[in-house]
Amino acid sequence: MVNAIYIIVAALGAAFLLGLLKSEKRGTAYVITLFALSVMTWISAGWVWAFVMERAAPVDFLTGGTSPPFSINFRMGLPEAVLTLLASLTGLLSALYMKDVLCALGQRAMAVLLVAVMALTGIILTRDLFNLFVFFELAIISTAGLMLLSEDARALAAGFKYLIVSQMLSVFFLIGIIFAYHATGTLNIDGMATASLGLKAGGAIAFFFLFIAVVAELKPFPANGWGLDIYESAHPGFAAIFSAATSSAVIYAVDKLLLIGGAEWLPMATGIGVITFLAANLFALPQTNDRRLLGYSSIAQTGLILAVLGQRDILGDNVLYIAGGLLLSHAIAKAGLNWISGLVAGRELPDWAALRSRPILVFAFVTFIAMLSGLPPFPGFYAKWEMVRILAGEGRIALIGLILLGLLIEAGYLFRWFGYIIKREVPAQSVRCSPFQISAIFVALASGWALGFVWGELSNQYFGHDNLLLAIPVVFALTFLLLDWLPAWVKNSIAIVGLSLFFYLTFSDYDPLRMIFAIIFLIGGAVILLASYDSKGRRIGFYPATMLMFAGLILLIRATDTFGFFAAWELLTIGSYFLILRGKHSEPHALSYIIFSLGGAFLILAGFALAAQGAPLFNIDALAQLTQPLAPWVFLLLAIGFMTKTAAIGLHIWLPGAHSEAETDVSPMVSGILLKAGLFGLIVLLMTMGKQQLYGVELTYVMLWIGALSALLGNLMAIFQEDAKRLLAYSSIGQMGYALFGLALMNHLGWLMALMFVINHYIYKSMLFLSAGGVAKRTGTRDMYRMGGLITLMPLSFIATLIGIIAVSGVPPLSGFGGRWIFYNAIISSEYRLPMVIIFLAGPIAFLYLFRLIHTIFLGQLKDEYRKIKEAPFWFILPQMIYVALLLAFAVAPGVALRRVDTYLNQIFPGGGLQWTGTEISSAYGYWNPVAIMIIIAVIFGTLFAWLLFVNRKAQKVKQFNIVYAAERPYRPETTHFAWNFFAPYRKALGFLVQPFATRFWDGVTNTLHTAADISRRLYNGNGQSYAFHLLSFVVIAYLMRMGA
Amino acid sequence: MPFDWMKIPYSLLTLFIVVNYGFFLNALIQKMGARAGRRYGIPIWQNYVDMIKNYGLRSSITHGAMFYLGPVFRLSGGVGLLLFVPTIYGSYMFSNLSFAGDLILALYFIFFGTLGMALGAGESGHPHAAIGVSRGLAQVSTAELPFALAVFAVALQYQTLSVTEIVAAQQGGFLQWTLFTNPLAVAAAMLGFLGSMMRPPFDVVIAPQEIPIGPPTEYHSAYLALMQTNRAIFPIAKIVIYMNLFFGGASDWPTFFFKVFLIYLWSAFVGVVFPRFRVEQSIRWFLIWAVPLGILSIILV
Amino acid sequence: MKDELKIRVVKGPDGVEFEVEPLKDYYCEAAPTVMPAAYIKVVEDLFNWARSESIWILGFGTGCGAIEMRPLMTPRFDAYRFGVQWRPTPRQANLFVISGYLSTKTLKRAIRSYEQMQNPKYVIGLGSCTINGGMYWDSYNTIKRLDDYLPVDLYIAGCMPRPEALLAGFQDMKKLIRAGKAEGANLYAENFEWYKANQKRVIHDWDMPDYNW
Amino acid sequence: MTYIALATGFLLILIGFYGALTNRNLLRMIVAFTIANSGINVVIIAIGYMHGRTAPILDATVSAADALTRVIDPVPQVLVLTAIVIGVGVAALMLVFAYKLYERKGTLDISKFAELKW
Amino acid sequence: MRELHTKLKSLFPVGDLTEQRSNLGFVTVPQEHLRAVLVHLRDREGFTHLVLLTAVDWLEAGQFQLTYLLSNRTAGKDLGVRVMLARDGATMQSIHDVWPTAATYQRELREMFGIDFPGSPRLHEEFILEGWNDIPPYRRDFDTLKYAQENYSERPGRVTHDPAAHMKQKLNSGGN
Repeated sequence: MVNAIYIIVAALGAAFLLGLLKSEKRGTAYVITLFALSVMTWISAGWVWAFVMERAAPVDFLTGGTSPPFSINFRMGLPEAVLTLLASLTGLLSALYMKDVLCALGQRAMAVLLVAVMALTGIILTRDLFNLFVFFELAIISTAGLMLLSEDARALAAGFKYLIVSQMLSVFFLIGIIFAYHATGTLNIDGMATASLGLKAGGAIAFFFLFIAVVAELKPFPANGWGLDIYESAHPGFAAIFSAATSSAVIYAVDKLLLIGGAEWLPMATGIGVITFLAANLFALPQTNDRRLLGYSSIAQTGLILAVLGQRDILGDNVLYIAGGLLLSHAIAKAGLNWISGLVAGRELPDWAALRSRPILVFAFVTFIAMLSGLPPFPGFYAKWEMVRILAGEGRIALIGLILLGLLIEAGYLFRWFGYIIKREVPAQSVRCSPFQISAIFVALASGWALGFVWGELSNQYFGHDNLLLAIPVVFALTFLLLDWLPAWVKNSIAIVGLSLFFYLTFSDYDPLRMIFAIIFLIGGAVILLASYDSKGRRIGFYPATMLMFAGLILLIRATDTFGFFAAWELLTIGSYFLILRGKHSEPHALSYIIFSLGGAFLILAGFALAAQGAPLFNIDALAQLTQPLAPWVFLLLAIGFMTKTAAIGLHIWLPGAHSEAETDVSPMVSGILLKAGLFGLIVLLMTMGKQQLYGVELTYVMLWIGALSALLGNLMAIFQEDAKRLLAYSSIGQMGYALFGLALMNHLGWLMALMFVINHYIYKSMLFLSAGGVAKRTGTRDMYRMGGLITLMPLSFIATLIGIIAVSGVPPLSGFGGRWIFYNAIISSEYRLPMVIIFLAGPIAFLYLFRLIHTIFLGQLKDEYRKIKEAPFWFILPQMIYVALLLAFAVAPGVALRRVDTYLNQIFPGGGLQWTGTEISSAYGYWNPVAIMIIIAVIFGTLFAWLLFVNRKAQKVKQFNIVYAAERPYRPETTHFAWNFFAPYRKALGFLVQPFATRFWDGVTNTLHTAADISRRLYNGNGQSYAFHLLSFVVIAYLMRMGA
Repeated sequence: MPFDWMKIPYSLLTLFIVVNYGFFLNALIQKMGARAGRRYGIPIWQNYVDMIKNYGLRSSITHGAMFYLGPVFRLSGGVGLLLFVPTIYGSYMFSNLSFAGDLILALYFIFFGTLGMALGAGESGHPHAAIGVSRGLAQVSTAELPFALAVFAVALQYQTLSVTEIVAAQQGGFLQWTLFTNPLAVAAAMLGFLGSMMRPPFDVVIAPQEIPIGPPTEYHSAYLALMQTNRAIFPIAKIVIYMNLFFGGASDWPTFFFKVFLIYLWSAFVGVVFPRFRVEQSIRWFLIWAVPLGILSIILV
Repeated sequence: MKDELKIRVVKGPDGVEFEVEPLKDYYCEAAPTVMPAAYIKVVEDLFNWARSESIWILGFGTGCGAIEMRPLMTPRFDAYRFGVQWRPTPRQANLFVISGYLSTKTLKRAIRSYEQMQNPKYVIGLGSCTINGGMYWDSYNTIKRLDDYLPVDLYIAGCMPRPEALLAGFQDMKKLIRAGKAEGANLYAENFEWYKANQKRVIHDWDMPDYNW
Repeated sequence: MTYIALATGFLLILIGFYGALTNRNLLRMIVAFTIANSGINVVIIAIGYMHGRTAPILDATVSAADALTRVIDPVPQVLVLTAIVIGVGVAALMLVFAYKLYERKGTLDISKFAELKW
Repeated sequence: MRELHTKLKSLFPVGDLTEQRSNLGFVTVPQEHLRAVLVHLRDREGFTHLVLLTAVDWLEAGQFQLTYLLSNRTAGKDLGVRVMLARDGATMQSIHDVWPTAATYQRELREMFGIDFPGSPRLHEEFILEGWNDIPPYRRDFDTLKYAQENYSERPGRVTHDPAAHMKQKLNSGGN
């Protein structure tokens, strides 16, 4: 291997060489710079290769021919190798990226850049304290120098502020060094560590100064105003270095210092880190400037990593895996985002909509924010999982809470930003970029995915988890990224075949319970995808997102351990988020969806981590073995997490918008299929953990209430909607309430009913959404009162809706009735009475909105402008007709699906099941015979119909205004169609129940956060002196807290 | 279980008896209402005549398929409801088609006709029809609640959903009736009953002068005749459920006639005395007076 | 003609413009046909008996005579006992009592309501105004002979006739129906052209289809 | 003696910080930092000084053999040298900034350079 | 009433007061002052209610007389304000903004007398006469009998008696 010193030598040598060149020879200078950086990269890459592939041992490189403490030594180990690679590669790519700027500025700029990169590698490599200081100062000077060269006039001030702060820091640093030296007699870091600096006289204070000086370089809250200014005003290429490489190097320096300080300094690191993480994320919320936002995010991420370093006492060796994962994710993502920011002309966040003209950039962006938010399959996700798992195992719950809260806020503003990109108007100035710039971003993108793979492998190796990027469904989903150039119908066929094939290959794996979900997820998904044939063109981005969601879903039911389950959960969440975001006006709704979902996911994560008690691999079935006092808390966390997905009341506000604003074929997917994921989670939870008590409160009883209230309020809100898809969305809340109620009953029939609801709700809600979507497509509106009388023009859609509403309402002979019948039988055997009152009230209310749905769309008066519309497209109708057939079949023979489940449920709830004799189904209380019901009703209906046909054979068909109208006649269909505010009296009587309490509550939460952030970020008033003061107070406070503790 | 074909003629016999009794009872109740208003009232056969006349009308119009199907739904709902519940306790002949399902089937089948009718009325395109349906649905959503609670209380009390078994449990003297064993449930149910009979004070749905008879505004001729037939069957079918659940059922036809008459009389009695509620008033009324009774009944049972 | 009834150009959701002609598109244009009686005489007799015993009157008061109909529902006269009752919608009514003078404006509504009733349907002209104009014989705005415009089965003279007279009129109407002589609806269909010509002569702004189904 | 030097050093640092925090003029701030830098140099020297020993220069008077007992620790001296160099560099850079900032806005008041905030 | 008249007279060029009863009087005002008078009466004198607005056709004088009958509820007084209009091309300013109800009266007057009220809402919509094709029927030069005979078919056999002669004959013969 090449001596690591050559990394520094290469940079220094090249920098000197540049100084010798004439100023005209900029091209040559640029080539030299690139060459030097490439050499550095190559050397570090070689070392990484050596450590990873050949398992080489760390090597010390001595200078001056003697060993420390008499000389400075550099150490090259795996972390150093990776970090130097990171620093030099970032430098190289940024140099490529800044080609035009560098060539315009000349050799001086290139030399400074080289020095900067060299200084950073120096910080990483050196094991000598004073040398560290020197490299620090070099880094500072070169950073300031680069700021001097920035195009942005404001960068000057930023650079000066930086210098002020660094002057103060260097004072602290030097004081620390000299006292530490005085105490230990060595400047070598390892030497100091072995000499246990802290135990020496004045050692603690010396280390405090050292520590604080280095930590302050990480821009801890509140002493970080200067850092933000640099992020905001520096050239993005340089900001990438500053964010990715400098932070990483300094973090590593902190890590080295902590070696000296020992375990007693860890809490301080954690404290500073967490506070910084939270504060920076919070302050980022009201940010509108993209680069400043990136700055806040960078500060937050380094804070998080610092906090993780502070946990090394319990993380042990895993700290490399976790902090490394976070650090690399952060570095790559931030470098990439900063590079992208250079391509965008406007500095407001919505200006980034310009990226839409280049899908690859959008993909890069989303990759980067997924890395930052710790979403699978990126290293951050694995790191997050392991970190929370270990922290929970050690009982550091508060820390988990704070970290997850910060992550949620961060995901909030990042995804809001992504929403702007996808949804806002594309600004006039488009993206301008050179191939160099694109390639820099592309390298970041590729390394992001590669790292995802590496971390997956590591996770597999050390913790026994599966590598997500090797899971077949995920691979299948990602394949669509490569196939995105194909026309939509080809991709659609591939997707349908893929889903069906996967089911065919795996259907023997599932127990009857999972089988139901597998069929709904895979076959059901394939059926809904039939509707997607209607889309023309290429539909960029649709199929990767869809298939990612399906991958998540299928992995969810196949998961055996909590990690797999959680990973699947996050995958389906992101997939569905992208899907929902595709809707025309879905930006705010998709955002609230992802925030609620991630919030729920974090609760699940915390729950799983708490349950695992530190065990790296925790089987889901092992949840059953949990005992007091842990079990109810785990139950609570998981239940709330899952109920977020089923949109239980209070957590429901994301659903109506998300489901109704989604595209026509997406709505049935997210409603008919995705909601079932939450139910599946609950089923798994209840199956393993059963009833739990917390402070004497039966938690399933609470769920019963939540279910009942969801059913009631969901239905009640549905009847007041004017928007057809919104109505259906609220109805989903109600239906999920029923299912939740059934599960919470915790008896055999309750579960059977819930599963029946799962099947039924999939069929009829998908059908109704497709039908409503088809109508909306033809009429160009979703407002029901603007439609009317479409029955003659869209008879098939009408039939689908008719069958759908009969099924939803539970009227015999369709399958909804079976659900109601089991429901009644289930509640009789349960001892809970009061919640039933609520759910009884919910039942008839369903009729109200269902009638409104069919009446105001298909019946009543046809409007002028819709006189010529056609039936919904064939591809919308086809799945609807399949559903009609399914509903009828399921109505006649529910046993096909339920019988096996019924038997299976005996394992969980022995007894209390149904008797299946012939076509009759009976319970301990009652009986019904679906076939007989169907036949009887058909015969009665047919007879009467024939009779009426006979009597009325000469009926004159009349038109829509041939109605009695008190001897007058209608003039306009609009004023004759009674549709708007259909249930006005109901609003008068019970409208108080549908006050948007939940919406107000959550609005209040977000507004409070925003306002608090907006007020407190005024701390950063832009005055360099204030920043100096912040720094000083930070030091004083840190000192007081440290010494006080 | 092989199907017993004799069930069909037996059921038709039940249907025949009930239709006629329904026509008779409707007229009788109307007459009693007239007498309360010091009028002589209609001839007792008037409803037959009206029905024949409506079948005898020569012309008719149709607004479309659903308009056509509305009355069919309606009458199927009535007939089905009747046939899904055993009429005479202990009689094989008049157990009708109750083998197909239990109480829950009957309860949910009530909505079959209502829904179909509402759809048919909807297709007529008449705003009054829609207004009537809107009112009807709004009112029924709370009127059904006390009844559902009472039914549930009864089911809990007897631990069964089979109508026959519930009746069986009430045999052995009238003190065994649910009326006396669970008076709260019966009180709640009977208040709910008022709401489902389309009589004052809960007849704002068809408010004849305001929204000319609401949903059936456009119906006439044979459509109307079908609906009239249903008006003979449906109340009886409903009352049969009440009778079976709360009043010990009937083990022979005279008892049946008598009990049905008395239960029907209850709604007529209230109907001739009270003026009409607006929808929100009746919703509040049910929630304030009837629902608490129902809640009490299921808690105390 | 009202603006709402004129032909208008409408833009569909797909952006294509097309014409809507309200009178054509929103109203059925078919002419009424003669509806034959039941093929079997006994059946027709039964129906006629039923029709006579179940007279449903359209609750539409066209003139001052409407006041005279209300007492019929009261205990004093109680027309219900004769099978007579009022229906609020023409679809379900069989008998149209033109209760007094008809201004041309009301005539239009009366025609519309009459045409919305189902065959067989009957018309009774109540009071002298319907017979020959009565005290409005020289009015610029009321018609003077109802049977020019609608097929009247029976006139009840008087100004105004008392409710008793109306009851008597109903009894006569019953006889007519039972005898199969009340075929006004078919008469109207047969002489449709003539009736329409008469109607259009006095209704100057004829802005509805010829037959209001 | 050492303590006097130490105290002087710290006093200089504090004076420097005080000056930097209270003066809005860029040049005064730079001067203040230079004072603080001098202070830190004094501190380093003071700490590194060993009473009664001589400078770590190996020549005729001090041979390599008895250097260990006669000279003071050379490392702090080296540190100070380096620190001075770096300090000069930074001060020069700050002056460049001050110059450029003045060029841009015609003022040296640091509170006027607050476009970047929040 | 007289006080009111005196007061009005001091403010507007109103004509003499015709006192029907102690609490009902009529004054005539020039057309151009009507609005001011009405507003004054409404806002200052408490005549808040427009009871009716009607017209009389003085064919011989070639004038229409409009009567705005106002009522002071609290004082129990009614005051009719009369305006004389030229019959040819009769036009009057609308007061629908003073009393919204006036719009309906004006619509009726337009239809029955042919008096125009520019600016009055829905003025030209048909009110009672649908499809009217003759001169407005309340004008005295409109011959209603002739119109009826021309337009509405008559049942033969109708006899018309002069009421006075007929009743005399009837009474005499009855008296015998």
